[in-house]
Amino acid sequence: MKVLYFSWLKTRAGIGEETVTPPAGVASVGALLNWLATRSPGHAAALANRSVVRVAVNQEYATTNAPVGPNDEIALFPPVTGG
Amino acid sequence: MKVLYFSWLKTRAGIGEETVTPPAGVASVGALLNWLATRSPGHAAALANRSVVRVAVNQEYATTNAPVGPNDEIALFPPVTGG
Amino acid sequence: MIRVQREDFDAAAEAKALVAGNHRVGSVVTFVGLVRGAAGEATIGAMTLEHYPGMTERELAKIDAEARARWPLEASLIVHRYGRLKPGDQIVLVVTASAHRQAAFAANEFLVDWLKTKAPFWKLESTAQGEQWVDARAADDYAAKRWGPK
Amino acid sequence: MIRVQREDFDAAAEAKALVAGNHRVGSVVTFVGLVRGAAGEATIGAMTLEHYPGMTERELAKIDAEARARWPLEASLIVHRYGRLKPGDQIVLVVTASAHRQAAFAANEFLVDWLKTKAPFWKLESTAQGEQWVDARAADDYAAKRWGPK
Repeated sequence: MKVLYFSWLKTRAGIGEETVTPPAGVASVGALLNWLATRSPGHAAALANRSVVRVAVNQEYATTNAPVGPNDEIALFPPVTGG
Repeated sequence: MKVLYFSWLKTRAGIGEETVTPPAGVASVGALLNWLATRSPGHAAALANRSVVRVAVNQEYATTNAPVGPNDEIALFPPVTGG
Repeated sequence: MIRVQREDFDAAAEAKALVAGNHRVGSVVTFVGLVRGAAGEATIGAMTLEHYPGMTERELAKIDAEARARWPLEASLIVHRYGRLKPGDQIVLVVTASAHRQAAFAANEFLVDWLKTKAPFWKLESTAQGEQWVDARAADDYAAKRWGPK
Repeated sequence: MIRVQREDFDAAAEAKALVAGNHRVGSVVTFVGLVRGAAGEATIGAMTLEHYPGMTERELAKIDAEARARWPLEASLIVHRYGRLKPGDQIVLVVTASAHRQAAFAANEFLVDWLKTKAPFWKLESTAQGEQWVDARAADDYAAKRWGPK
């Protein structure tokens, strides 16, 4: 599973992209965020305030209960500020 | 007094601009239109339907009861269609 | 700023010159009106725009001042052409620039709505059936009225 | 049509190419977003736009398709830049073309509102006080919501 971090989530997590293999029980976006937060203090800081973390699964916006699997590309980022 | 005609009022009146000297009693826009309509069949045709005749006195929109005098520039035209 | 001219205009060059060096501008909205190629069933060969020199400039300046009074604009520009035009030709340019997009969009729509009902221009369409003065559209009066009294 | 690019764009050339030869178009509305020179009290030296390659294009294409479904557009274009920009630089271009101005204006505002809340771009401002990621504006969410659910 590939995980991408953008904007200040990347800065806080200290990493822009990583390939992870979470335990078998981690099958939803919410469960994945909980698990990722345990990987380092930076990850924990990046994911501390879930209300400002947006998630995309395979480049589509996804909610907390959306399923995730080994071949998915998961992206985590704050609310967008383009335009 | 200078009178200008635009768009189809000019076509119907058969004239684009004329200098006129109406009788002394013709002192308002409405009275002027009534008097102008008597000048020729073309003038009468141009002014037959007053609801589609707009008037400007000295290049400002004016209503029927606005005063007019010898030194004024009066313009008569249909509703505008620019833009 | 307003301008009435026979010549064509370069919309981007006008917009760029209007905001050059003003770093408070975050949004620039540009409206360009073009001559369409058909009027109902009839194909338009050409379009002639008559206007009332002098009054046209006064009306456009008043409309422009009204927009500047209603919205916090950094800059605004109206350029309206007259004379003979062909389908696809540019007729009118309205540019509004503001720190935020809401003001730029609203002021631009206001200017276009108002100039269509206030500025003394008249369109004469030439088709295979002859020449025809374009009738004012009730929809334009309606669009202008939603902004309230001027 | 949508495009995501590092390079600058020529708004008028883009608009002109978009409607060239289409004589059904009567109104072309263009929005250009520029980098402003100040953020509150701080002077902005530069602005870096990060984005999510792949998802950005997908989201812009979806927004564009939604606008085409809601309004009778003859053409539409979104060009969004990324990378390092300076105050006064162009960030985003939205062009909408229609027979009538109401559709062109409404679709353009819709596109700008939606791309500001949907397209995965993030602004990093560089000021004398250092670098700062720009916070999302509640006003942008509010502006997007008035168009109803996507």
